[in-house]
Amino acid sequence: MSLPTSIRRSMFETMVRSRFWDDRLTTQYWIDKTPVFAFGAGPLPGELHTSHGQEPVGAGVCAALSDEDMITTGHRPHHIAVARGVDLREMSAELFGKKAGLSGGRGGHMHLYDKRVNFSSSGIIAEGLGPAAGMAFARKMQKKSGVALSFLGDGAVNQGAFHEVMNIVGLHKLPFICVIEDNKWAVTTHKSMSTACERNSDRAENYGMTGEFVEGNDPELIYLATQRALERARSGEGGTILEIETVRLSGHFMGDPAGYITGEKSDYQVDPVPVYRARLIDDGILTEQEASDIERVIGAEVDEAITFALDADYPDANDALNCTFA
Amino acid sequence: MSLPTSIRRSMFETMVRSRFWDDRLTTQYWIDKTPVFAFGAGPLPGELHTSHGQEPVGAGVCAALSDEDMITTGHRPHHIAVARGVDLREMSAELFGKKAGLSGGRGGHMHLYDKRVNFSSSGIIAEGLGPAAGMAFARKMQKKSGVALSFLGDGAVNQGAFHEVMNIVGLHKLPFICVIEDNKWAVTTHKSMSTACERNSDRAENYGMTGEFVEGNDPELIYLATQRALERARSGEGGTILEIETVRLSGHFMGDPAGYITGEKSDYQVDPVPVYRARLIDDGILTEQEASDIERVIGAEVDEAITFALDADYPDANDALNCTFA
Amino acid sequence: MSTKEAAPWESPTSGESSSRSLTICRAQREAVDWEMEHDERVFMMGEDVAGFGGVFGTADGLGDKFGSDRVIDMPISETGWIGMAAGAAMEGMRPIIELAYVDFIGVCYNAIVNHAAKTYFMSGGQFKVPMVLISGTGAGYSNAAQHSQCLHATLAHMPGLKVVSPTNAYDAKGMMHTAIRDDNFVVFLVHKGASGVGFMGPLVKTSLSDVPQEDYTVPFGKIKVYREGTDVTIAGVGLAVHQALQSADSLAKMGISAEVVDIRSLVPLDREGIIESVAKTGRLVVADEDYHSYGVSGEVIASVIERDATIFKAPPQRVCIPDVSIPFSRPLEYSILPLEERITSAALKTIENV
Amino acid sequence: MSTKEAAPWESPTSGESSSRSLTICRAQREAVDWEMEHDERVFMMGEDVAGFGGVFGTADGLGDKFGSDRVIDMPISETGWIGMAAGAAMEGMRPIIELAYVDFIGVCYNAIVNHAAKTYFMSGGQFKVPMVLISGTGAGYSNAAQHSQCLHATLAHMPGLKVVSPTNAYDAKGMMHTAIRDDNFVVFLVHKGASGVGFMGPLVKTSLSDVPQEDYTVPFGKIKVYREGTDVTIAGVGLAVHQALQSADSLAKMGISAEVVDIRSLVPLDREGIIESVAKTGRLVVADEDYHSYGVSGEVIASVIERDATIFKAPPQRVCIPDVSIPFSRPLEYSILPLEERITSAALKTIENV
Ligand SMILES: Cc1ncc(C[n+]2csc(CCOP(=O)(O)OP(=O)(O)O)c2C)c(N)n1
Ligand SMILES: Cc1ncc(C[n+]2csc(CCOP(=O)(O)OP(=O)(O)O)c2C)c(N)n1
Ligand SMILES: [Mg+2]
Ligand SMILES: [Mg+2]
Repeated sequence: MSLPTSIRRSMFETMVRSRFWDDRLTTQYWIDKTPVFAFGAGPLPGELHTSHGQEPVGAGVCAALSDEDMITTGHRPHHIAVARGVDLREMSAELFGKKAGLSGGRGGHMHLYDKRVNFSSSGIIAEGLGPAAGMAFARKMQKKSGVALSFLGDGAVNQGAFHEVMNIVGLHKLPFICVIEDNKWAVTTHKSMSTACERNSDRAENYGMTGEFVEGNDPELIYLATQRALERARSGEGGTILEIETVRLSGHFMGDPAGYITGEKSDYQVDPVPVYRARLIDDGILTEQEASDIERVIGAEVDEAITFALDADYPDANDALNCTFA
Repeated sequence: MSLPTSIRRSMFETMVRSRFWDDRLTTQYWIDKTPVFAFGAGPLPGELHTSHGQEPVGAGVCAALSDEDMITTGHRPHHIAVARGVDLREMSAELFGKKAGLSGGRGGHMHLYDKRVNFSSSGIIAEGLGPAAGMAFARKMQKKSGVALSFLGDGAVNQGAFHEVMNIVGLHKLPFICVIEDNKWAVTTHKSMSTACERNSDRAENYGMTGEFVEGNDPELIYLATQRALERARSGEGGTILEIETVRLSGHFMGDPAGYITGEKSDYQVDPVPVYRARLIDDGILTEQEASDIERVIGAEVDEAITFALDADYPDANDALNCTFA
Repeated sequence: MSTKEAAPWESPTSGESSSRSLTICRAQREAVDWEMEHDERVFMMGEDVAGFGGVFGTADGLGDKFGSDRVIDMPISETGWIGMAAGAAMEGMRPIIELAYVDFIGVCYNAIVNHAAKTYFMSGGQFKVPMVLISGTGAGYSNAAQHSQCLHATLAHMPGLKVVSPTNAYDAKGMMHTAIRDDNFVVFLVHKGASGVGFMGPLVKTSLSDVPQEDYTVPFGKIKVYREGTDVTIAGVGLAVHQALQSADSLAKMGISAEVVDIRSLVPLDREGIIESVAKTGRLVVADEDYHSYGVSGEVIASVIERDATIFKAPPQRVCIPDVSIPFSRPLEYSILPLEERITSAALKTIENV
Repeated sequence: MSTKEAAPWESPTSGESSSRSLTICRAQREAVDWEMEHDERVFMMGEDVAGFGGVFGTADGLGDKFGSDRVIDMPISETGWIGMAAGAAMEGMRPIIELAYVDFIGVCYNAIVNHAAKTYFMSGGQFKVPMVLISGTGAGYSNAAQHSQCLHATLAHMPGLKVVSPTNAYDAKGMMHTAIRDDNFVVFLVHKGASGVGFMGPLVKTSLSDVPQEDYTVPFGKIKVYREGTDVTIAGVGLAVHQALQSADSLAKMGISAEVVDIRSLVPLDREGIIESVAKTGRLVVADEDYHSYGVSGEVIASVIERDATIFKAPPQRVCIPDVSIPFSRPLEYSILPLEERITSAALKTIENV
């Protein structure tokens, strides 16, 4: 393993930032949602899908990207958005439904858009695949560089859009990476109950794409695999199905106690953040003190973003009406 | 090759019946459609997709089936319907929009249903896959035997439904055969322009299914491959993707001169009916005289069906209103 | 009781009573349970139904009771498994399928409207497709544009589908029995906010009702008059009916007598029933949480006026989503929902305009 | 001239005239051609568009002219490539996509209504989705239940889409220019029977018009009064407008003066324009080849009456598909279409009912 120190450090920071943000959101989420639970109650309303456990995927993939690369993702976007550098204050404000939010409060938790960093997410399963391929296609037509990445879960792969888009990516050798986050679960459905093959990356060949599987929820292996995929995409070799083993430490959404993840099926549920922290300390990349400093600084940064969001104004009711047509 | 004579003969008869029927329909189709062409004109209105060239698929597959097996197919159903034994008079009447038709004239050319022989077709690409899998599923729940087959074209495979249904078939080891009729064209789009892999049957493995590819538009190889697939389905080994090389000798629909099928891309355009006729004569299964007798008898049968349809009454206008709800 | 399920406001006081106050969600599930017990053709299919009981609790406990062969978890492949349900129905089964959010019809619309809904017609009656699609509708809980729609008209517009949406537990159970016994494809929509699922907070009191233990049917194609009145008819669908009831209270305080009509069955639509009410009041407000244009509100109003050009004493009013996507932020979302205040002011308009 | 294209009734008589009589299909293609020449962001995508020019000739010759990099054939993967078009639009392109039959929206409805239509809103205006979806609508040629629908309301009901349907060549060209230059997602529907494609037989004369060579725009959201009248307004969409014109001829012979209004833009809908016409005539027939219930007809009628409760001298009438799937057989199909006879008798009803 010969990743530059700066990248390893920065991936750790990204993972910490994502985790802290999700932790703060979790705290906020439960305000006014007890004793009677209601999705719609409290300062942070709606369903919420946090990324606890999947931080290495966001950190590893995004660390390898360039500014011009493009991302679409789904209902669980936090770790990717944070890693991509979506503005944390505006994203927080969006989640709290504030006017200062990315979409002025119109989008919400599943619909995070930041054009400045070519990022978008949406809430219907596998829906981002076509748009990402189209973004790659546009860049090709415009003779501009840029690789498009679409993130989806192990459950989402079973949506027909996957097949349609992978085939077109292969036909047109688009600069495209399909990142499958295999956390083994789709809500309460285990991958073994939803998917007739072991590895979705094995499907790549018959789509004229390259398949790679990355084990171990390891940001560094993820980074390296992404680099290889980007290299292929940029050199005209076409797309990659990059399947990444990861873990969902939380319930599917807030309020799901995830009681179904038990026994054997829970053995792999290891928190990657302390694991990576320990590793960087072991490897002499960080001291314990430096790690704590990072955590303190990022903690403050995240707190500031949440405070910004909490203090921000709600939009005017009229804003509901003014953004349907350009 | 050790197929029983009766089966070989009967497959030839089926191919002849299908071809003659399509030929008669073609003649009827052009009545009142010249000099000004209009889909809607004449005794046989609408788009029409004949099966010229694909007869071996219908004949070979259906010869291997049992009564309880079930079929769904798409916009090009003639050869399959004829081979399955859909009532030729009633099917003709349906195409001519008559009350005596299979659906009383409500369905039409793309929507042929005959419950007596477990047959249905419909006009949206790949739409029959889910229903066929569901029929197989129903039989499993009912503890009844019966394999479901869904026919689709090389173009139709690119519809997302293919991916969704194959995966479920694999997961549930359903008694199911996906018959892909690879005639190389989807309207004017060559398979090389629509499909990122050479063989769709190669995709079977990753769906937990068996893949078989049958070369040469040969009814006997098709029959044998179907038998193997049925055997697997019946013994609980699950589904098969049975990809069959065939040929579309006609345009996509009537009125399409198919001028795009030229050069190299037309070399394989060999008419399978005379080929099989010659082969059976060569093999001593039929004499020239017997072959002509078959053609004469089937010609009369088909003529009779067309006459029946032409003579039949149109439905009452009110029949449009009486079949929306059971 | 599952964590997903809110307790009904009142619980049975005695073991002997044949009815108990239930939520919509529990009541409809009771009908599913009964039918599955009594008819082996009935089975349930969807995402996360077997162990989890469906995100909105529509199948709670049924997986345990009937096993994973009759309450079947499917991958996220709605075109695939809704197509399968139609095929199973064509082969004599009676599938009940659960699509958690109605917004998801986008990915399986063809299987619903071009296949399942048209097969009976296209086959000239040879193949029946008796199945029930259960789905959750509605907004009001900050779940934004892709998980908050009602899409009433998107479904009700298409021939071959029956579309119903009960607003109280009694109707929910009776209509679910009717739906499962129907030989056609029935879409059964329940507003998440009224269903009684635990994720959605306090129960809507007017959605609870005493529900008999026994099986019974509530026929489709009949409105339900929740509250009689003489000055203005407020006809609603789904949660909007409960808002209309609150509105009627407010109006009563102003001396205005509102008749609250629950449309509850979009296909078939009880045009006679609605006209009868409007004939009495001469005024109509339609409250529908679906989009304003090309929706339920236009259909209801047109159905009335086309019978009698002089029936309205004042222009009818619509209280719907004003043709925008559902926004996430609470003040934005609340401003576009057909809530009590908007319904009341629409009713007042019909009165002032005399 | 392609085999797919019928010759227009009249052809240009002189090379100098700046306009020629064209079919809808040719006229709209001319606008696409012009825009592709002048704006490199514009490209076309669909099935069988590059070599074949699209089943209905919407892209005839464009593949040859612009090459297969700008007129792009796609596999039968509509969810995939319509999603792609949206993505390309988000990245600054202006895709024109062709979905031959509008019936096929079933397999890609999510990409259309939940993604492309909502992205501008959900992103708070960050991502525009300027694209045009061209599709063929309509029945009348025995193509049965799955290739004959109009689905006007199924599209127009959903916020974020503009939906237009020109009925003559002049409008077709001008509205196509408008559509391509629009920063939003525009659905451009043309009734196959009026488009002038050679597969559909004799041309509908009233669909032909003199079309300038130059580019020009026809704005959305304005009705077109085809024929002025004083006794009854017949408002139609698509081919039904041409049937209404015939009906107006018949009515004229009976001494009844019908005003024929082409709605032509469903979103935005010119409610003012329709009301103005009805205010004059006091009578309204809506002729729409989409399904009757929860459709255009209800919306139009409601939009009129909600403005003025006394506007109608007689109950308005609807001439639509009576909530059944489109049958194949000619006598069945003709009996449910909004043809001249049905429109005329509906108009007569509004007169008799005075
Ligand atoms: C078309 C569609 N079907 C169902 C859903 C509901 N849904 C949201 S997330 C989810 C599970 C997704 O699982 P996976 O893709 O593995 O992602 P993960 O939640 O594990 O990150 C489901 C079923 C949806 N949003 N869209
Ligand atoms: C969803 C959908 N998209 C497009 C079409 C139009 N269409 C009908 S047949 C066809 C080509 C089918 O090709 P293939 O599957 O190879 O079958 P073949 O015609 O060769 O038998 C197309 C594009 C359709 N009916 N449904
Ligand atoms: Mg997962
Ligand atoms: Mg083909």
